[in-house]
Amino acid sequence: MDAATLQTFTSPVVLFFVLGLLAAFARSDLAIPEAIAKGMSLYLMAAIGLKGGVAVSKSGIDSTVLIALVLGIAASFLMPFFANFVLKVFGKLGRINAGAVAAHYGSVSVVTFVTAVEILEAQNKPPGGYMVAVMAAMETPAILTGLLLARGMGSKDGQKTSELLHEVFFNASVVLLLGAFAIGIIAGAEGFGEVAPFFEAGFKGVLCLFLLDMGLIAARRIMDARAITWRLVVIAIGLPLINGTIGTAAAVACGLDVGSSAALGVLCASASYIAVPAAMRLALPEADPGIYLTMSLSITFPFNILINIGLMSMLASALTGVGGATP
Amino acid sequence: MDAATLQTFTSPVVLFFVLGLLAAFARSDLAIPEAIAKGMSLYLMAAIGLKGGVAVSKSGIDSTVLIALVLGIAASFLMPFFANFVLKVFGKLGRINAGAVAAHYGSVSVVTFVTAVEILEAQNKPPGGYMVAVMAAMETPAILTGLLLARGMGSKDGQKTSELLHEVFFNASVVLLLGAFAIGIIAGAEGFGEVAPFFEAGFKGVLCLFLLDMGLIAARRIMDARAITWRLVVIAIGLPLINGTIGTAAAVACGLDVGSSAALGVLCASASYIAVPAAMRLALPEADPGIYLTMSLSITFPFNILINIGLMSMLASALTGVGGATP
Amino acid sequence: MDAATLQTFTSPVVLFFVLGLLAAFARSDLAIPEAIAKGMSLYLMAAIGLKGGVAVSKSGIDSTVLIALVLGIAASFLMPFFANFVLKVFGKLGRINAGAVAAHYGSVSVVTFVTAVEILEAQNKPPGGYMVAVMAAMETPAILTGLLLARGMGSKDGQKTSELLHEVFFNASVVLLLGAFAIGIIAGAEGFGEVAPFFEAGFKGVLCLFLLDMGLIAARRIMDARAITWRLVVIAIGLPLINGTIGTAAAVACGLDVGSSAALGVLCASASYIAVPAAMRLALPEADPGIYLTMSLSITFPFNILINIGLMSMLASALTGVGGATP
Amino acid sequence: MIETVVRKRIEILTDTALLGRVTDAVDKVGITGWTVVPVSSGKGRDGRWREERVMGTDKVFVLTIASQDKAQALAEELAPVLTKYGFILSMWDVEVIRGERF
Amino acid sequence: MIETVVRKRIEILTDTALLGRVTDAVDKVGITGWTVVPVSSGKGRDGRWREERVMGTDKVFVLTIASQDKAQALAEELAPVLTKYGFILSMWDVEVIRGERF
Amino acid sequence: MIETVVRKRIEILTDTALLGRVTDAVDKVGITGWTVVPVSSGKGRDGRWREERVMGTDKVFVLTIASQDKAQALAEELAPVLTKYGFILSMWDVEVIRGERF
Ligand SMILES: Nc1ncnc2c1ncn2[C@@H]1O[C@H](COP(=O)(O)O)[C@@H](O)[C@H]1O
Ligand SMILES: Nc1ncnc2c1ncn2[C@@H]1O[C@H](COP(=O)(O)O)[C@@H](O)[C@H]1O
Ligand SMILES: Nc1ncnc2c1ncn2[C@@H]1O[C@H](COP(=O)(O)O)[C@@H](O)[C@H]1O
Ligand code: NA
Ligand code: NA
Ligand code: NA
Repeated sequence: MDAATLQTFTSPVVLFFVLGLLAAFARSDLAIPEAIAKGMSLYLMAAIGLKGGVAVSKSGIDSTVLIALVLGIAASFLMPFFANFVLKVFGKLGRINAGAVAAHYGSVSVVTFVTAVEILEAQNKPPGGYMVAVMAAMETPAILTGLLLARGMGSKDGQKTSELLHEVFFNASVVLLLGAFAIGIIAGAEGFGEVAPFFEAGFKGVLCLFLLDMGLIAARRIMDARAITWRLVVIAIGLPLINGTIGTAAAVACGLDVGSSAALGVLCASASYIAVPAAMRLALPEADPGIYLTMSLSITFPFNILINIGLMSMLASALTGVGGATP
Repeated sequence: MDAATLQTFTSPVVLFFVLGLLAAFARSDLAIPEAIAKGMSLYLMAAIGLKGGVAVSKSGIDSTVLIALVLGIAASFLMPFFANFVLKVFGKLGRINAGAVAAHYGSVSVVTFVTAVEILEAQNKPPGGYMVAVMAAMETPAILTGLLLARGMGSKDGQKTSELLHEVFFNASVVLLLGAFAIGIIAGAEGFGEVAPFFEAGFKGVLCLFLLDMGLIAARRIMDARAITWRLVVIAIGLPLINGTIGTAAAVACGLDVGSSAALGVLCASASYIAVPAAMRLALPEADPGIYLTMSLSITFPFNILINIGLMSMLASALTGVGGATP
Repeated sequence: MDAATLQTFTSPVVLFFVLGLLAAFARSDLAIPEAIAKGMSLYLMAAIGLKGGVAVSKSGIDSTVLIALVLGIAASFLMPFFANFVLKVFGKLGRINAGAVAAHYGSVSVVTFVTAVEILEAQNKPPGGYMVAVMAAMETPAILTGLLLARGMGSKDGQKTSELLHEVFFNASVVLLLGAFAIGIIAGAEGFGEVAPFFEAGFKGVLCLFLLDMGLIAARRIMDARAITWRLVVIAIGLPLINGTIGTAAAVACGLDVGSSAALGVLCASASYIAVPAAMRLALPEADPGIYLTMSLSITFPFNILINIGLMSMLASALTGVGGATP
Repeated sequence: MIETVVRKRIEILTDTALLGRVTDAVDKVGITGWTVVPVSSGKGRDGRWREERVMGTDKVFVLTIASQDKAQALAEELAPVLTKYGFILSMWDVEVIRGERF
Repeated sequence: MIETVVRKRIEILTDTALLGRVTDAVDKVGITGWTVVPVSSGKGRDGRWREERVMGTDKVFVLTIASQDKAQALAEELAPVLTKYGFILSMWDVEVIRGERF
Repeated sequence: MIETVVRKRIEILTDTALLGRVTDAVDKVGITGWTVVPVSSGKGRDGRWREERVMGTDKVFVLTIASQDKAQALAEELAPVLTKYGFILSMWDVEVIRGERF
């Protein structure tokens, strides 16, 4: 375990997540009010969007940005096929549940990405600002693939589909991320300067408290879980490893820098637990949230935060030959 | 459109408001929890009160301050008469609704003022710190005039009137604004220094998120609105122009500096959507919130934020001959 | 009244508390949403825990720390006996209520401690970082003594006792304080640096708003109070004076520095109004919250914030011969 | 078997700003207690409302359990306000344990 | 004495994300209004849920008062969605003042 | 026409800290689910309370729908706690759709 990995476990951000896990396992009544948690999640999305936009306003949009976008969208569309196959064959899930879970693994987790950015920056491998746009673009394609897999080609009611598409493209996180990203581009570094004390200086601290809450929620959910088999646990750890490795490797092959490659790997590895569950509840009410939420939130999310981000970072360094830790 | 006006549209504060409007019009489910919105509004009032108090503790209280106070209170008392006339004759509202709406336009909007201060400061025309006290003093007189207009001289039940007066003078925003203002005066610059990182550095960022929420609420309300005619839309844009122009001109005539004159204009132009609706609901339950809230919140408020603050700033510069943009 | 005491009344932190008291007495409708208040209290505990841990990571753990811990735990265990005696004999309370109130006075108030730290630091008498651990350790022993006094030795149902012990040792504030303290030790000054803008710069401002809320709650409760006699008022002021004096003197005698001695005095003087009420409601449902909450929250808490912290600070200076105000 | 008695459960939808008037009426007719439940949005003749808490025009439910007589007295007491402010009052029979306290 | 009339009080537990479908149905059958009450946690066949608001999978109660006929029409209207999404609908008779408005 | 069956709707006001005891009782008597609704303030024999969430002494409503038998069993199960902690339990008949699940 090298210095960079160790650093992960002395970072307050990760330690607060561990505290949340431990407190919930010890059955402490520690809890963060929902309104506060919701507020923090909006803050984090606005801040990451803004920062990404400001970064792009400096660097401009070049072919790398387009390549990363295409790569991310393709991954989000295609990853659910593989996940669906594994979930059915090895995980022994039915068609509906397999499709629903697959959608989660094709989509992304904003908080996992945000935590990865913090860790990569601390290792001197900052991802490009445009990765925020890549993240936003990756949220929704997987939902379409997942539904296709779960319901087959012939969707019955067309009216409901347009409702769903609207819900998916204008869902709160996509709108806020892309909106803040656009504001960052328009306002630029100068305009951002005015609000930087709020959106930049407070960022890591808010992330600490938010991860504390995520730790509490993740651990409480797994203690209540009933529908989870050992096969599903294996998949919830195996998929982020495989998807992450493929994503990182593809990004390096396409010429992205080390930080952006690791970040794309983390995006591929991460599983949604906000946008996709809400969409699945609407479109696939027969699917069991006890399966898809527990897998993505209680197993994959902690695994990514505690271990997989570090692995993707090392992998990207190894593949690009650029170690960030010693500048 | 000069550079200063353009600057308005690259300021993150205004851009987040626009994002809120757009997101709501696109029927996104983006929403800020009420507790968070309420918390932000308390924060903004405490911060603006404190900053005003600290500024006055430096500058002291002189005749200008008294003139501005008298001007503001007189405006709040008198503006509803004109508004009431227009609302009845041109707007075709009945006595009760006209009186209720008039009260809103005589009173002030804290957030409009706060946004104006930010924009004026960015244009190097900072208003005097005492304007916070002027704002607090302007909140309530209009309520009395509005009730007089709606109910006629002979108010029936005296007991209820004393209840209303108490409600009006000790309402949350008056108490918090004036309380924080007093704390600012007592604590002075030195005492404020301790809490400045919270109340000063975070201010613009919080304002961004608060205006995002205001944009969402304003746009959603107008999409649901049913009682609004084109005549009322014209009034909701015309009144802030007229009231604002008179206010700015009167302030310049009384010798206020350019920033304070523009700020007084904005106060006259703004319409309350917190203190007055609550008071009207108590005192004039027959009046229709679908009219007064929609006009003040969904038409006048956006118009002031996006256009009218800039106009008042230009007007004050033209009248005083002092342009702030090039220092 | 010397300069240091006067300073208390020009500090925004204390002034916001006074504003809360006044607003509630004037029956203003000013109120802070519960979710925000809860969020601020979690923030304050995380921040004070972190800062204490970082301080200990610098200073290391020596015999002074152990002495302070032993002193605090002993005080928490023993103080309820004296309080119980006074409450029965002078206060004329029955066994159950006397035991319940005694538990509150043996335990501690986190916000009183936090305010004391701010005031002591402003007087150049910063308490040691380890005092956070002392505070956390003092929260629970008094609960056990209080129950013993209220119920006698032979507790009926063993199963419920283990439930209570779990509740008491894993209650939210103990877990968060000690958890953040541990994170502070692990992350050290370097790790803390990343999150300092959030947890350090914002601290005093959040404390202002939190004390505003506490002022509102304390004053509203006393206006509704019915079960409070003048004898109980005398005790609610006398006990913090006596406990605080003994605590400060004992700390000085054991060789603690001036700031830590004053802080230990404040801890002894303070009465819990979070952890203990919740535990009493579980374990002694027959006890009257109208007595214990009103005494601790509405009388002792304001007395400590406004007067007693200053007294303990002066006492500690007098006893150690070290005045902090003139460095 | 536990004994239950029949009481009225009364539910009043009121503006938060006017909560005090409703609870004063509950106290006045001698009902022992009441409980307030938050409300998050709604629609009536004036159209839809939501998130009005920022504007201070939101609503709450006041729930109280009382004997038939006191329930009737409360309805009488509140009738003028109900009509004036457009509150909603509904009531129905419920079985309660420890009926002596209501 | 105040006059009361008997109406149905209907209570529907629904996903927050599907609130619009329920209130559309209420509007469609011609009921004058409805009120939404927040829900903080629960347990059903899928196990326990709480704090799902962050995940957008939380629930709310929709309350509405209507005549017997309209209540029945609403139940018919919602029946397919209820079964599909596992909502809960219950209703009972209540006495209301100002009954003409419902 | 949609078929409805009659069930009991039970409503229990409890301290938040003791919610677990109530829901354990619900589970124990074999009721399929329950829903928790937040409460913001109230008044009882001990006087008024509000904003006690900061102090951890606030309350919630637990709502559950069950057959007559299970409702009675729940009342018996909770009776001792009710008296000890001053909770309130009330219940009444409601019509439900999809009655087989309760
Ligand atoms: N008659 C009542 N109707 C509704 N809620 C009540 C009633 N009496 C008491 N409560 C509620 O029950 C809580 C405890 O009441 P008590 O046990 O009398 O202190 C109060 O704080 C109220 O929230
Ligand atoms: N039929 C109804 N059922 C339940 N709540 C209603 C009903 N009608 C109105 N409301 C509620 O009462 C409030 C005021 O209604 P109104 O007086 O018609 O404007 C609305 O905003 C709703 O929250
Ligand atoms: N018997 C019941 N009484 C009250 N609420 C229930 C009951 N059963 C289920 N619920 C609520 O309905 C939701 C969905 O239940 P289910 O469809 O069984 O998963 C649960 O999460 C509970 O909030
Ligand atoms: Na993914
Ligand atoms: Na105005
Ligand atoms: Na103590």
